[in-house]
Order: sequence, then C-alpha cells, then structure tokens
Amino acid sequence: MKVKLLYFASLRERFGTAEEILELPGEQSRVAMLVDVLRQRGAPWSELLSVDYPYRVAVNQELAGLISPLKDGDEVAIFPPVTGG
Amino acid sequence: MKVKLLYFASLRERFGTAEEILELPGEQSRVAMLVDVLRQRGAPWSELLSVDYPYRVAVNQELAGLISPLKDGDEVAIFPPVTGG
Amino acid sequence: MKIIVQEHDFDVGQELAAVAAGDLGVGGLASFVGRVRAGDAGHDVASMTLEHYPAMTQKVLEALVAEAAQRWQVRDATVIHRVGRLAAGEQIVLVAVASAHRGDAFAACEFIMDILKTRAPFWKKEQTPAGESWVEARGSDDVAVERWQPIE
Amino acid sequence: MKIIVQEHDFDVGQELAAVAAGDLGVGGLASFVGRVRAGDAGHDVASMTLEHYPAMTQKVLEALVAEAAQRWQVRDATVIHRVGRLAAGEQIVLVAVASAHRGDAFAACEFIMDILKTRAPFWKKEQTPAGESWVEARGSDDVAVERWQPIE
Repeated sequence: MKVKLLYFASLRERFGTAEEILELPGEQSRVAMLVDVLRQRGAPWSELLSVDYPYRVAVNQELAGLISPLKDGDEVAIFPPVTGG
Repeated sequence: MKVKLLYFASLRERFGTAEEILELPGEQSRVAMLVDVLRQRGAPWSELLSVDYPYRVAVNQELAGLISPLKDGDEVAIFPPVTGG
Repeated sequence: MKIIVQEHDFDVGQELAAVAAGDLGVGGLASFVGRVRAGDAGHDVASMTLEHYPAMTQKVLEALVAEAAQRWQVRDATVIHRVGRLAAGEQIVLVAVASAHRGDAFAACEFIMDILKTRAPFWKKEQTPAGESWVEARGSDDVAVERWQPIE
Repeated sequence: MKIIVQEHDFDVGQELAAVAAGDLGVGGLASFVGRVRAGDAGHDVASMTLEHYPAMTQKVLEALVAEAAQRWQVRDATVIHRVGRLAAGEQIVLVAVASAHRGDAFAACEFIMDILKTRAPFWKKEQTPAGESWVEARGSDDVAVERWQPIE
C-alpha cells in the first residue's frame, strides 16, 4: 500500500522535503508503523519523530493518533504543534 | 439649604419635569430626608419613590444611598435602573 | 483612550483602525458593537430613543475604562455610545480594547460592556406597533456583572 | 458564514459590516483582530511568515465555527486568516460573531479564537535581527482551550 506524506513548517525544513510517496507493507497499516519506517532512516527522522518531540499527525486532514489505521491512498501529514491565530 | 434635582427617563415623564430646585431644612441633610419630602407630595411621588420601585439616586454624578449626606448646592439625580449598551 | 457619547453614527472600521494605531506592541484587538434588535415574536421594535445623564455618563465611562486598565493589560480603548432616536438595525455602542495578548483584550472588552449595562446612566425607550415603553432593566445583566467581582 | 484563508489584507470595517448584514435580529457583534506583535524587549520581531496546510485548514475552521454555532446562538460568523509574509503591525486574523445577545457573541468569538490557536494547522516563523525561527506552541494556549471543555 502507498500513502502520500506531507510535512509542514520546521519538520518540512528539517526533513528537506514537503511531500513524498511512501510504500508500506501489506494492505492496511497504522500511523505507528509508518512512523517506525520513517525513524529507521536515522537522523533527523529518528530525532524528530520521537516521544521527546511533540509532533502531530493528521490522516486525510483529521488529527490522528499512533493507533489510527492507514489504508492505500491516504494523505498523512506530519507537523509540529500549530501556532496560528 | 437648596439642592438641584434632576429626573430621568420614566421618572422624568411621570413627574412631569426634568429638574427643579428644592429647599431642604437645615444646612445639611441626607438622601432619605429629601426622598421623604418628595413622597409627602403624594402620587406619583409617593408611589414611585417607594421600596416597591427600584429607583436610583446619584449625588453629584455618583451613585448614592439613602444615608448619603447632602449639602447646599448638590446636584441630586433620581432615575430608574439604567438600560444602556 | 477615547470615550464619546454622540447622536450620530460611528464608522466601526475607522474606529478600530484608530485604536492603538501604529502601536506595534498590540497583539490583539477585541471589540463589540451593540445594535438595535428588532425584538422578538409579538414584540416588534421599530426604533428606540436613548436618553442619558451627560455629566454622569462621561464620569462613569471613564472610571469603567480606568478600572479595566487596572485589571488587565490595556494598551488603548475606545468606547462610543449613541443617544437619541435609533432605528432597528442601527448601531448603539462600540467598545474596543487593544492589548498585547488576546485574553486581556477579550476580558477587558466584555467587562466594560457588562458593567456599562448596569452602571452607565443610559435609558432606552422602545417604539413598537403597540406604542412606546421604557425598557426595564434585566436581571441577567446583574448576573453578568457578578462574575467580575474580585475574588476575596 | 464566511471562512477564508488568504494572503492579502482584509478591511475590518467592510468585513464587520457584512456579518449578518441587514439581519435585524442581531443585538451584538463581537470580534477579534490579531496583529503581528513587534515582540518583547530583546526579541524584536520584524515580520513573520505564516504557513498552513490548505486542505486541512478549511475543514478545521468550518468544524470550529459549526461547533460554536451548536454551543451558542450564532446568527452569522466570519473567520479570515492570512498566510504568507506579514510585517509587524499587520493583521493576521479576524474572527467576528453576530448573535441576538452579547453573551453568545463574546463567548463564541473567544471560543473560536482559542480553539483555532491549538487546532488549525497554521505555523509561524519569526524574522528577528538574530535570524529566523519557528514560533513554539505556548502552554497558555492549551490552558485557554481547557476552559471550553464541556462540563460532564
């Protein structure tokens, strides 16, 4: 299965990319597995996608948690805490 | 001693006047004595300046109570509860 | 600070632009505009006439804004209250407060409105198809004021 | 309801005049304008750049206004949030809520601002003499949100 990844703000800058397509094993997955795959790339992924850093995840434009399910074609956004207004 | 009396809104209409000069006995007085003098005029004064009607009194543009002192030349306003804003 | 009672209408855009104009320390501007409401079913308000006690109004409004500025961080404020005859839909009052932070701006603005309603000497007379009548003070306005009492 | 994210500035007077325009049932219009604050002593902010997640922003803002309209009586509302580069003193956000009564207008307006700050996907980067840096989320914003939790 494939998901479209979007990064915003400081994470976009640190990862050096705004978006990518990522292939995940199987037909279904979870946010936690996606994050694991990214962390295995090493720094800065492993540093920023850790419990020490309060990153947020949205699946199809809705805030999601680590156990949220993922399916083929989902849009997954990873970003720092928001600071608008 | 003399005070200048001002009436506003429904009280101005019911009393049929916006202001008057009132002579009170002695050199000092209190709001309660002034109200007594007015009530002795009979209706509508006795009706509207009663505990059944929530009238307000200001002395020299500051909200006052029945025991507030009065002196010669004071401006005393009597009016219903305010409804601005 | 700008505190005015006037008969003519005010331009909200112009007034808000003037509050703390050019003050780069302002992070937020909270404002409230009160309008003449046409009333509820069975009680159509075509217009109202606002009367006030000029010498006292100015004092009360100034004291109120000063109190707000003591309780919250206020960089500038504007209060405009109209008097005279106003048709349904017309603007009655504007309260605007500029602060460094939004919480102060909101609190000071709402505080001024709430206290103004129970302390500033304005009176409203409504014109309805059934005739004219003075608006009675509402108990809910006293409730709104109570929450601003300092906690002992 | 009007919910817009845009780069260009907005005219507060025009926007407020348009909220519930002609609706004679409106008794009050509460609004908030957020501006770029020049910062505090030793931390001069010359400008900021606002980034957002367009597809999500619109959804979140619409859900937020709908939630406010469920909790309070709201006759109309406008939310405008700017993105891109904004100099100190420039307007960032406008939230305006028209209601029959002032308490609803104030509460809904402040609610939308508070929740927007913690839920809408906007991010600010500040430009200061020391360089650029991303603004960190503030704990006080979470505190502001907590008071809007429904009481069980």
